[in-house]
Amino acid sequence: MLYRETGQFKSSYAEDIAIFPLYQDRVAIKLLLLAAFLLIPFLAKFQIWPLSTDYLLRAILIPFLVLSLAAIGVNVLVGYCGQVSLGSGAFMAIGAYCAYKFGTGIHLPAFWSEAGISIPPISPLLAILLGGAMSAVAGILFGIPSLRIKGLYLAVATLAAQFFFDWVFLRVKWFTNYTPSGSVNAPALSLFGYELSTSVDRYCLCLASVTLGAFCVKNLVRGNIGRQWMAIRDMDIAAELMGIRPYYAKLSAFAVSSFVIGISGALWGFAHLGSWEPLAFSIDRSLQLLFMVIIGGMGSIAGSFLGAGFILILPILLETVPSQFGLPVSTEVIAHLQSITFGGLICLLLIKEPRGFARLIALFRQKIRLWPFPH
Amino acid sequence: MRDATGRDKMNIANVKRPYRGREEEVFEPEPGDGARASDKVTAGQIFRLENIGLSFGGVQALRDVSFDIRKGEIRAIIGPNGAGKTSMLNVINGFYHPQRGIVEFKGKRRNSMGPYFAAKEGIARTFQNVALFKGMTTLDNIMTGRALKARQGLLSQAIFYGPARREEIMHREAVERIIEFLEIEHIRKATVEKLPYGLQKRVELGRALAMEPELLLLDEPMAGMNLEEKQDMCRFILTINRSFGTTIALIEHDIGVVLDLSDRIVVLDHGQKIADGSPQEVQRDEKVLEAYLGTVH
Amino acid sequence: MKIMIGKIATAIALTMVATMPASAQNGQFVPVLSFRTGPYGGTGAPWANGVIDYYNLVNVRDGGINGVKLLIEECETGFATDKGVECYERLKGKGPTGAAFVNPISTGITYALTEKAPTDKIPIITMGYGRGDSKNGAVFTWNFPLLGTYWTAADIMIQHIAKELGGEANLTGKKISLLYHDSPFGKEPIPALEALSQRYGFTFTPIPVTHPGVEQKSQWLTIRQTRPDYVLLWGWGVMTGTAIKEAAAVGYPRQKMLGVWWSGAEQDVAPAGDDSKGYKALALQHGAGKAGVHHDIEKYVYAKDMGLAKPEDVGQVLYNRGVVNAMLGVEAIRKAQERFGQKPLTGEQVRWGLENLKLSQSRLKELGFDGVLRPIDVSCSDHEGAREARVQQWDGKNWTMISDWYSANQEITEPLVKANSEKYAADKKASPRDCSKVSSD
Amino acid sequence: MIFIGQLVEVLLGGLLAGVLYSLVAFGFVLIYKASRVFNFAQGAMVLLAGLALVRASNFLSSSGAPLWLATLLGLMFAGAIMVACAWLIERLVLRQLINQDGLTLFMATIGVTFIMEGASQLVFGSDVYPLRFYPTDSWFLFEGAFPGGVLVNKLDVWGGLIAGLLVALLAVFFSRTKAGRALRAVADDHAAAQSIGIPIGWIWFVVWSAAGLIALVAATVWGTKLGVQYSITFLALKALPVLIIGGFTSIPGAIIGGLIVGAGEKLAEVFLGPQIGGGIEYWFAYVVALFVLLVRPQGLFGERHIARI
Repeated sequence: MLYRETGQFKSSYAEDIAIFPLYQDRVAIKLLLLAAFLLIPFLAKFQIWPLSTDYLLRAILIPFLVLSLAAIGVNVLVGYCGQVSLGSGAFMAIGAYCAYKFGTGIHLPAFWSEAGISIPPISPLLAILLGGAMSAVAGILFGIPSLRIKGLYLAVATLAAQFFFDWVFLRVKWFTNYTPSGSVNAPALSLFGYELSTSVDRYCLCLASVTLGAFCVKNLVRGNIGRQWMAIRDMDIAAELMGIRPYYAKLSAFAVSSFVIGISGALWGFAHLGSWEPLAFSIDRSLQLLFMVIIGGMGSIAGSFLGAGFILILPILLETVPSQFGLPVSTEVIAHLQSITFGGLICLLLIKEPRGFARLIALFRQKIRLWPFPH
Repeated sequence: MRDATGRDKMNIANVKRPYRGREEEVFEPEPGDGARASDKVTAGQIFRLENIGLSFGGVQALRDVSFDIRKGEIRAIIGPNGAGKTSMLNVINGFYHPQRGIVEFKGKRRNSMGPYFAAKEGIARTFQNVALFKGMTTLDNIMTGRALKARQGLLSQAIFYGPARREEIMHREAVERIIEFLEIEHIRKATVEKLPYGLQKRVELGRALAMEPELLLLDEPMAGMNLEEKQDMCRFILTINRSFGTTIALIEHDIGVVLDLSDRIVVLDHGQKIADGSPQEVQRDEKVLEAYLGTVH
Repeated sequence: MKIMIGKIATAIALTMVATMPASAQNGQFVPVLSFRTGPYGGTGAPWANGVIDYYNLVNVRDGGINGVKLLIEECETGFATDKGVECYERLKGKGPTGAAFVNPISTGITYALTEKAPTDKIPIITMGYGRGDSKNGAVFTWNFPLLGTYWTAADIMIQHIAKELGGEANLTGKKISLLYHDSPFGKEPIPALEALSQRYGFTFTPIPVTHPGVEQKSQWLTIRQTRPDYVLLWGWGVMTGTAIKEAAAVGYPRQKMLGVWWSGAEQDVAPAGDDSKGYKALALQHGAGKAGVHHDIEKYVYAKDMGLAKPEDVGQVLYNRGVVNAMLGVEAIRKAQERFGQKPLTGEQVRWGLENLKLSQSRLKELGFDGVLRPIDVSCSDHEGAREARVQQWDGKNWTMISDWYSANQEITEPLVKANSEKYAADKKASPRDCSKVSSD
Repeated sequence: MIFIGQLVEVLLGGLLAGVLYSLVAFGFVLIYKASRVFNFAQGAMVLLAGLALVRASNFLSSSGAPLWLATLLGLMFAGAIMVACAWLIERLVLRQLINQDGLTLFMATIGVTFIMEGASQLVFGSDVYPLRFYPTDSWFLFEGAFPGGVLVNKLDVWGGLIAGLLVALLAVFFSRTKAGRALRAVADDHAAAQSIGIPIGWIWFVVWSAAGLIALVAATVWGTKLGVQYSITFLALKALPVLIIGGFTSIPGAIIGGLIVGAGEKLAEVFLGPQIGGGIEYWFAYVVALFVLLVRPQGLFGERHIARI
């Protein structure tokens, strides 16, 4: 009864192409944003349960937000443009390390002068953006093969990016400012003179970036370029005959996707880990992100969030729950059971709804639209 | 011709009140409308193929074929299965690159042109077995036809509010006129893969029209349709041609339809042209009769 | 969209489970970050068994530390940094006073937690690993690389090689290669070894092995061609065993291989079987074998069937390392109780205990670590507390000590420590403590 | 002279090492041929097979059975496990996902990977289990010609022989046996195959069982090389470049790909690595693969498909 379209007439195309054409949805999203931007920081500030400890912020919400952003990026490429990539982790790494370099100051030795090129450290926020930009450039480069290679071959080919950059950031000491261990510490996360030290601050930074990112990507995918991506995904030959240039569509998808992923990588390093080594962006990360997109729903922004939540939180639950009920199970057994359950759920979900959560939600909405009358 | 606002006197997408007449009325051209039956004959070539030879590996798809398409006419390409009709269309809009021969479009001669270039130059087409973007709605499918007319960059699209939104709405209006013309309002928001075949064909036609083409290629537009679907499709084709002056080249198996619709017919058999001329001439041609129509009787 | 709300809600609801205080019961909470699965599970499990068995021993035998029971919770990190951080965040707040300290048992996790420790006020014990420069307590207030860092290890290894060669002089012109796990763990010793090579004039070549180290053919073909006089092995998990096998395959003498103390356990030599005979590795003070404490563990823990390891595995190298690790933590808490009272203590208070941890030979004897450990003396300026090690050799059945005690030569490591820790302080814009003014009463 | 010796040695070693990757790659190819499923679980299957084998034979020999018998029974036991596994996968996963798109199936196999890794270690333990199946020492050839001779590891040679044998067997299987021919039909077109009465479920079961047995063979080799342990699953990643170079659908391609990858990465590591810091073989294999794809998007021996409209 509550969720009805009837009586909501769109008198202009502007209204019809809005992100949330439905009144109820608009209210819902407003409430959600309110809760995210005001309620959670409030609870955290005054240490009110469930945010009495900052576990929820630091270990769940911040990673959730950052990985959601990454998932959105992957979704642009895989979900909207249909170019399967297993190299997302690498682009997170590029974002993180380039942001680190910009944030700590760059010195390039140059052949024409002793001094070389030096760029002083710049504000972390700017550094993060530049990290994203660098990642976008790399994305375009490694996207070029996609003009020729398709499907699973491309998927495997993208692993070249993954392993290559893993190696680069392990081996090229310049990227890690020559630290003996090759592990880097993010510079203090301050913007406009204000130091983002507490987890609430960092949470807000991540939340803002994710909201902005989701908004922009949504705009892209509902507009002309988004339609070009989907056209390429659904039938590239026909798309070309419609006057869509494959290289423009694909490379723009790679650029946008890796930009977003790069930003999320920089946030992962700066706002979440604080100190990291390349292993933090390994092939496992790439697979994890692909999972989020497929479980959440290809070609759905909301799906990216759902997928991220599911993939991130499920394992944690699976291992905390038994210990909470004081079951005398060794962590080893738990870990194995966890991996079994996780795999099982993945398969189950794929069998029940190959199009992921987003699809389930669409069906659910259909239902409640008609509720209580089935027709 | 086609500026940022996509204004183009000769196209449905910009005619404010689209023509919605029944079949017999169609033959009376609207005032201020360029295309008349009389000046069609004298109208110059818009497209010309000269001694086209096309082969895949050893297989000769087209052997030394030449023919032209005149501005504003409906040109039919017929022939038995495997005669090379679709290959011909693929050559025309640059999907296949012939090994021999010359392609001339709007006076520009070249050995072949890329699909993107062809589309940019104003050639649109539909496909033998529907090639819609399955995952997208009718609306989005037709909107993709406007891709070439989009002017806004990535950044402005990402921000959306402002120019990008204005452009989006402008294209939407154009597309809505096409939707109205093709009478598919009711499936506007439906995902195309679930639509019945006849409707899919219509959506595909809409997608081609959205490109505001000068030359429209239709590959078996009525395949697998029932009678009234065919009648509708005929009506659309005639309106597009007569009222909006779009040149049309079509492949069709239903000889009746072809004879009624087309101004001139070219007949292919085994990759060779065996006849070319008005419906009457072609009908009388022995070669055609034995090779093709003969089978009909 | 409303589904999103629902999801957030469930997410919170579900993770409440994790945020709820571990239990109302009074006690000192000691988290155990461990990895029993994944590529390094084989070597991670015995360590964790040792730690937890010792905690249980303290609870069962003495009823806790001066009556304060230890509340134990284990969390599986899988040796992955992000997972380790999640574990840490989950466990750090538990118990009445929060975590007493944390053993990251991974150099990567150590680096990540080093950033968080000062704000969370929880000391990090990295016994025999961690940041080489964190020995300097003036800068790294919260890090305790007890019993020696990798820089210490590197120096002692070179000392041993010098001894085998018959004097430091003979090091000149020798070729020494380092086969290392390509990660912070493996890279840590490189600066120290470079310094040493300059000092003693041997040529030093680092050879990386990509994680996890299942593929080393090309590395060993290189070694076979360059024929170094010694190969230092910085391996962990599958890498060590594979290295020994490849060495056997290319016919490189195992006697000329010297592993770090993380490459010297039963699990490392088992896969290679007889091929590992003669392979040498450092011993982080303790070796394999049993001492008084083990008899107590068997008597109080395994007799009550509370033991985690297989009874026959009690006394293995990594098991013992776990036991020692746990003991040092416990003694730090005991020390802190002397000052702050016999009640559950905060991480900050335990940090004081760690910084003032002193264990004499006699005290070690009481604790049942006679012959396992040597005296340890931690201070503000020295968070290692001891810099001694021996070399052990695998005779095909057992690890046997083949050397006397070495103690690291400060001349080499100290400048490194100074330089790196000061750089760190500068980057963090933190001002080091003045250790002369730090009270230790 | 020494250099040439080293070159030959590295080349030989590389080629043989590559063949060991091919052992793992065969499983991928077989399954992809028959079901167009990109089976990420191949690595986990090797682990499962290895664990089952080593644990069973250890148990038997410890309970007094002679070594040969213990090994034999162990092999049979492991084989049975793999077949049962194939049956379960076909029943519970593939059959449910019939005519889903490739990506979904790929994801499903990753799910299966998690299950297998968890279950196998839960049941058989997650320690390191040494396995002695082949000699691991080496021959030193042409010691006259080159100082120190050219090293060839016996284990690698065994691996090569076994790989060759497998290729022969599979060739026979595909061309001679009924199942093999049916399998080719299925590969070409599922629906058509079903329509002419080929039981697709059965074929898939056969194929996955075969892949399982190949995994067992690979496990004997790699288990001897590394000891049976979790890390064996990382082999899947080493086998991928082999696959895309050879083409997903070609058994001989898997061998050729293996040879190219093995030789390429080892030569690069030994001769190029030291200049740029070493540890390059992982990505080098993939970059080689990438360039092969740029020239032939379907791999060297993969089936070409022409775009039509």
